[in-house]
Amino acid sequence: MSSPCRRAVSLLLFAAFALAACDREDREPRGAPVGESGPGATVQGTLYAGEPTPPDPRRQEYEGNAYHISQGKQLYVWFNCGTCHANGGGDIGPPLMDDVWIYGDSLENIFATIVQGRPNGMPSFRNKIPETQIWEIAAYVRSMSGQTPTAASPGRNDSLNAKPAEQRTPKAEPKNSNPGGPGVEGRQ
Amino acid sequence: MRARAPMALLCIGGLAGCERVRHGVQSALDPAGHQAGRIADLWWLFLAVLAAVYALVLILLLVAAFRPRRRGRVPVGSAFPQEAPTERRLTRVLVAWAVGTTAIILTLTGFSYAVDRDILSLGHRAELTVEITAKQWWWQVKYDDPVPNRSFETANEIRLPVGVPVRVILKAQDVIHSFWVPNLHGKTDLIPGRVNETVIVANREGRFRGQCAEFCGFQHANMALDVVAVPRAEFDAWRESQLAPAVAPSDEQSQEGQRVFLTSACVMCHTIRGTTAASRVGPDLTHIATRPSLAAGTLPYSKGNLAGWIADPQRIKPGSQMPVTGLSADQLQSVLAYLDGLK
Amino acid sequence: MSARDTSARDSARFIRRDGPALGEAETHARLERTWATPPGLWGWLSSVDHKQVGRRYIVTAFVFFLLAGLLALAMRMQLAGPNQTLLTPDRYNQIFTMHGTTMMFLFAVPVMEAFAIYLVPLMVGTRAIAFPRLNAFSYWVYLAGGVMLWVAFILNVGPDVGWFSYVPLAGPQFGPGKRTDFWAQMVTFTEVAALAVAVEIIVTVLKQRAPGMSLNRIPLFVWGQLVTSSMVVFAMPAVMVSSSMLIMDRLIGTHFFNPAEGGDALLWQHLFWFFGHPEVYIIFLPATGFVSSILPVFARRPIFGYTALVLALFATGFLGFGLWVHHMFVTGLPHLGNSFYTAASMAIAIPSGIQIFCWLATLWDGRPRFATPLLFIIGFIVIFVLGGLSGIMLASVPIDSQVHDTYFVVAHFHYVLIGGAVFPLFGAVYYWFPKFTGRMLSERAGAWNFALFFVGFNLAFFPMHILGLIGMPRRIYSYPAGLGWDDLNLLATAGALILAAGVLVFLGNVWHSLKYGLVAGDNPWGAGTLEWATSSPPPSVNFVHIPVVTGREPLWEEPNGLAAVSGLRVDQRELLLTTVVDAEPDVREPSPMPSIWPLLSAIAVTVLFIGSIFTPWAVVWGSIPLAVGLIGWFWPKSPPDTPEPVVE
Amino acid sequence: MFPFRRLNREVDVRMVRRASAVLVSMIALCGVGTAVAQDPSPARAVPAPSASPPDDGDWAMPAKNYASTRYSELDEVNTGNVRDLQVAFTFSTGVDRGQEAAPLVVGGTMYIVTPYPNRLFALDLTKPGAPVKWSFEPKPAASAQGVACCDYVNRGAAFADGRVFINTLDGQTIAVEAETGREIWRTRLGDINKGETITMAPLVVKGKVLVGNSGGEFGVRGWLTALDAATGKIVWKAYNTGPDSDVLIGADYKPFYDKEKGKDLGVTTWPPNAWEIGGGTVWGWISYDPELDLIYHGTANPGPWNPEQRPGDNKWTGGIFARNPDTGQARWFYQVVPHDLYDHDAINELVLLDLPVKGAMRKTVVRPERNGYVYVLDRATGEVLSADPYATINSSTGVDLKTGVLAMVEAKAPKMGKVVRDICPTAPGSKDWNPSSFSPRTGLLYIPHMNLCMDWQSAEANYIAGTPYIGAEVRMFAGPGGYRGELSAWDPVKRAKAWSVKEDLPLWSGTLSTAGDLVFYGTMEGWFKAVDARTGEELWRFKTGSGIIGQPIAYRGPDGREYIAVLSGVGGWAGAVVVGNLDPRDATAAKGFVNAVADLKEKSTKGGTLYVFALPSRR
Repeated sequence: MSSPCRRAVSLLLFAAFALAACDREDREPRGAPVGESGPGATVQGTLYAGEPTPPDPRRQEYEGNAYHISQGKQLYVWFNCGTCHANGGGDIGPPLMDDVWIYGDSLENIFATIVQGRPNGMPSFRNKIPETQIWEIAAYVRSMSGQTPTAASPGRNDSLNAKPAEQRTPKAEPKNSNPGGPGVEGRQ
Repeated sequence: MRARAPMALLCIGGLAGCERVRHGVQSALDPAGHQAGRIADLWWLFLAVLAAVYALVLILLLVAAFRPRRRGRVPVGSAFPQEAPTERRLTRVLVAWAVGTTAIILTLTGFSYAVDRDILSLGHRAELTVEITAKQWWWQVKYDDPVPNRSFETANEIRLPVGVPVRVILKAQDVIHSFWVPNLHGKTDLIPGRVNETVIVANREGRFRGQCAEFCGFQHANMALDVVAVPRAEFDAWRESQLAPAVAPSDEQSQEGQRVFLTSACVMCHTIRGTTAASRVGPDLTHIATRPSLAAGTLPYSKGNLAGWIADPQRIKPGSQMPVTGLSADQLQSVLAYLDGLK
Repeated sequence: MSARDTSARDSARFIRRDGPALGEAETHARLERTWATPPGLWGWLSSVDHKQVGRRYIVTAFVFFLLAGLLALAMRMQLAGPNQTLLTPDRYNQIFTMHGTTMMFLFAVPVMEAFAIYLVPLMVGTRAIAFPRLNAFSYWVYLAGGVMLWVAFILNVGPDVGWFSYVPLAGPQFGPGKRTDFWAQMVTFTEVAALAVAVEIIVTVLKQRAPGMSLNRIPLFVWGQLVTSSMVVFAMPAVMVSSSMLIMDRLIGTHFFNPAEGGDALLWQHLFWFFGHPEVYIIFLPATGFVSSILPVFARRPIFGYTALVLALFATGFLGFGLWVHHMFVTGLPHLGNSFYTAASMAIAIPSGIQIFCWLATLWDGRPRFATPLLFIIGFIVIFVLGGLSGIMLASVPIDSQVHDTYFVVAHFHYVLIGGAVFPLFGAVYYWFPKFTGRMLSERAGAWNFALFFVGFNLAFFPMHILGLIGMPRRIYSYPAGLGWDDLNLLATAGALILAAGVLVFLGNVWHSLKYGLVAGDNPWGAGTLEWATSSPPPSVNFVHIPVVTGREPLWEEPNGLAAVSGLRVDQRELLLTTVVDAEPDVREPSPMPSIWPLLSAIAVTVLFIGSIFTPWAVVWGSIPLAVGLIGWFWPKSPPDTPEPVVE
Repeated sequence: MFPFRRLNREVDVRMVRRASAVLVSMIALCGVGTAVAQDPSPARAVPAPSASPPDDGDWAMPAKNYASTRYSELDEVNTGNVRDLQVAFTFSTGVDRGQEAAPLVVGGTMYIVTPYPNRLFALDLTKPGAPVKWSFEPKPAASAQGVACCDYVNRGAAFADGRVFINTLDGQTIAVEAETGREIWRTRLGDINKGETITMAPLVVKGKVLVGNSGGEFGVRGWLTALDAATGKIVWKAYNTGPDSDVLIGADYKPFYDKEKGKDLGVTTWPPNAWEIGGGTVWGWISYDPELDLIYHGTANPGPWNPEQRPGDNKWTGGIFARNPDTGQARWFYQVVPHDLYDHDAINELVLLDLPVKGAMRKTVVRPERNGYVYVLDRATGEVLSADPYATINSSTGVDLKTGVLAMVEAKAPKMGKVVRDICPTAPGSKDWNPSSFSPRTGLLYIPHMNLCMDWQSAEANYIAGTPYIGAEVRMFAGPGGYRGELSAWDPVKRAKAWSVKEDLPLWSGTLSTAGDLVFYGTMEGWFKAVDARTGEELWRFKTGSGIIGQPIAYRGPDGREYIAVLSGVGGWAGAVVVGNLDPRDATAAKGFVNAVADLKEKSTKGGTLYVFALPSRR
């Protein structure tokens, strides 16, 4: 590789790192614009007619953003997600740190599950949690099974040591979802 | 010790500082409590002594630099006459200087210890216990009582009867904060995993502002609280009113407001006793309309400020945990009507 | 005793007092050949010359000073009035953290060490610093740490939890992302660098002094650096341990600071301040060295109370370790303990008072020449004494409980640090600039510089005392109107701008004087210490002849030239080691040649440290290139021994 | 360091016990002398006679009788022949959640109720293979699964007057005609949107169906209600928090201890309004003494678990009520765990026994409590006659019988933001709901219990209606000795253990004792075991398809033979790791229970099968 080329590549690499860092560390407390409702892209199941719907543009701000994920973690506790799903191991609700996604593993699917509720006991939080915060919780839920970059995933909490922190949870490849796509059938 | 002279000195230095030093709702030098008074006295004492020392040093410096000297060619370096008597004289002064410094230091230390002991002794006379839990970025305030259902919670305000020492139990739930009401007393940290304690007493009626004094993140700047000192009878009446559950909404708009409150994001974080809202993420709103300020001392309480706060909290306190809830204008109005009725 | 030591001792017999064996010019040329840094980029990268490294250190530290100063201006603009929205709280938090961190870790300590690196070997009359490769390594590591922190800041990954990073705010739960990790790792970088320099200075001072420079003749600046370096050796490990614990808490989930699982948030404060308070003296003691160096020259008499000053240095260095709890008076520690720390904090005023007196006495008994360095020293006394007196207030538990963490404290430590360190530092720059560059700084601009700096400083920081007393906490990004803080803040901002103007004048002065300044001779100020015995700037070898010292101010004692020792080789880098107490010639010691390995090792360390922000495995894998670097560094490769050593 | 401490404690307890035993016997020897040492009929515990009528061979209520002895007088299967016991028939319930129910047998028909969706099956025992006679589907709301704290179990039905009464998870009580499976009435009692469910087995007393709610982990307000068995109309409803009028405390209320006296204690012992979401549910067992005409029921834990959020005694949670069955009016109350610190619901079985206490026969109620003590209370007055530890306890030091106060160990009290380590017993207690049985032949109470300890950190709980309201992070682990379950035979007269059997996994099944001097119980691996009632020696075991957490019963079949029946199907709080497929990497999963049974997934899988055993038929 010639020297200018190398320089260009290293510059590009640096820029990529830089941009990634900017995204990951951005702290925009207001979140994505409100007013629109729900992600349009969720599909229950693995089948869709024609081409799949593109992902929701708002995911950019939350997916892999350390601040939003950490906020999501706090909200996960505050809004009693943890009293049903424990620290990811599950309790009344299914575990969230494993590789099984009943209603889909994408950010949009998790968003939809929180908003709509699910028939076997997941309550609907529609109108109860502002959408920006639901995005944050959804982003955190993905980090629980290592779906987010470790540099953005949360470390341990200042509380009882329940499990290795999200950033140390090995990525559990979703077993029953389309890669990057919406989730599949329920377990029950 | 009501030292006017050092104050005047301070004013010369501080230009505009004088007036607000003597009258401030958040001034350590406008004491309204026993401890703050003793500390202010101590501070004026220190200031007087140390200002004198400083003046002495400055004078010495001026003299040393500009004192008249023999004219003539300046000898260079070691050729400079280092007369032994001068050296000896200077050494003697040095010894005197060291002794003097030590004496001053010892005196000041002694006064400091005395005031410290005096401040601590107040703890034995506390009649009332208030438990404060600091959270990012507000103060949860709990009035303890041996009878459990005579304890109650409020937020970002402490009312206390004039002249009654109040024991304040200090806890933190997330990060370190520091409880500081300068007019009443110095600060004490609230540290996760520890329980600290302080005592405050107000010697006169008034409203005093306190503020978090340990950096605690995004909204450290807007984490304040009001301490309101009132006569005993007024305090007792306030206490009784705080014990009551929230008043039921009477008019249609307020009723609608309550419905909106209980069915929207509000209910996820707040408590209004007497309703199903009992979450403890955010401040207890049971008697919000009686509080002097909103959003942890960020805004004075008024219906308009409340509207602004609910409509866009992230503009007023960026990064605060209160989200933009996206209520419609009608919903907002009815919630306002409801909350403003929570006296 | 090994054979080598014996032979070295034997060779010391070569040291002669009867002048060089070679001719003067020939000696000089040969020495220059031996000691010169190779030309070109390679030479620049592999240089181990303490003067080059010291210069780089100084320039780098000043760059960080300017950057941090810009951040300070940004903060002052934000706080100029109530409810300003120039900066978001997030940005503000990053900015004040970066300001404090940069000033403390990347400017104040390094710049003091930089002067030590440059000046100590010259002042003790030796040809190189001890462990020159370690010295080069320390610079690269320092540079990498600073650059890393600032790149992170520019990429929005700057730390935002204050320069002392209290947990739990800086811990894994409340400090999301990598911001604090960069801070913690920057601490590791700079502390590695600082420890390396401290070791070099200690060894240089104790073993490499010119013959005759017994302990009671060591210049006060060197004493200051010796005490400082010893403090570094004891204090820095505490912060390195704590920052490593923080990283581990954040990265691999240890529980050092998790109160729930048996850790303690206060443990951090204890460890940090056990470093943090001595840190203040690590910055301040070298500055007293500047004062004690400059003052006699411009008062034109030897310093008064040399012994007292040395004892004061030691007392300060010792007491400095017993004060850390006064940063924690309001954390609810036991009152009896607090009382002890009150006493200790008060007691440290005594050695400081003695120092002040000695300087005043020197000035009083001298015939002052008001050149710029002296102006800064006078400014130092005026400001530092005020800061010290407000420090006495802070030592009192009741008063501290009111003013702790307020702008009063901000005012106090700026009075102490800017007054106590930056004013002498500027004086030092004006004083030694001719030695560094061979040119004088403009005296006129210097006077302007001083005036703007002095006025701006007091205007900016004096009102903060009052602000603190009337309730303004530090580290707030905004404040409401109506608390009476508005105009004092505006005043402070105005002062900060004036201060900045002073710095601008300084920069202009440096810039201009580098090209057009008056050419300085060897000793433009008529000073008495050894660094002025060689040319300006000094040659690679520092001293063509190792001087022999007969007093505290050798150049004053012997205005007609110093005696010299000879007998060191000219074809190889060789130093003369002397005994610790009396500085009698002891051993001839080789000094290493330029090498690229320190740079490579520093790069390996950088990769390891930065990598370990992201994964603990970086410590494992990163140690391999580091091992390679160190092996290369220490690979035994003595230069071919000429059959007949050529000596001076 | 820890093992030593544990060892010491164990030694202490043992030594104290041994010493006291020696002391007691010495006193007996000295005081009574040799003259009465050979008393031919030593005073023994017997079940309350009026509450334990002679056995008819049926099993009409989960507790067998009003005295809750779970003792069958059938002795066909006995210590001599039990090794020949074999499967008579099995039946799959089609629901693979935790099977905690006791089958009922009345008049040749067996009734079993499944966990959610709470199907009720009637099996015709008169026909070979016991085919389904009818089945009833109550079709409860699916969302109820989301508000059931610890698996969506059901602890059994009740039979009375030709009707079967069941409770559904979503808060309904339904009366079904026993002969046809036709629904007679259904009454909705709970609101799942508040977190209210019903998992307990109803009890029919004097024509009233007694039902209590579950949901103490959801901030519900606990109650017990009586429904008219004929119509399903509510006759009375007694809340366990709030003003006296709601709690049905009136003129009849005469508690033994002063600490239970006062006006509106259900309000004043709580922070303002906290009693409205204060728990005190009734999801456990009810007993009835026809002679005194009192029902006895426990009240569950106060909510939230985090005790710092509810200063005060938190009346009337964590205690035992005696009430008039006709009016619901309280007669006495004893708060076992005032200001509960550890989720110690006081809902365990209440066995009505007549006991000699200090020489006099007393009418008592015996209760192996969650906090690790066997309580003996005078069932007429509520006086505590004794409280002795039957398991490892380090969180309390004992009960002061004068005041009835349980002395807690301050060092083990939960704290906000601080992990308090090594608390024994755990949140599910030394023993949870799974009931003991009492054999009058041996005079022993067979207590299935656990040997677990826990680390606990309180956290602030937020009440959001319909979501759990807990405020604690818990991780449990095996107690001293390393075993997790234990079957103890307890002598309520001697106040000591006669023998005990250690089990690796926690014991979450009930026990059954029979006149054949056998005690039956099941383990979570799926072993169904019979042990000698006098020695604890294991005589027989059978491996069922899934872990057993149900209540075994014995009945006389239409053919006159003795049958033993039990439901196999792991689950419940203890088995949540299997039924919920929880992730054991998280020590706090299932409120910390998963940490104690992380190996359960390898030892048992989900199931839901009835196993019925009998001796080989005599040919």
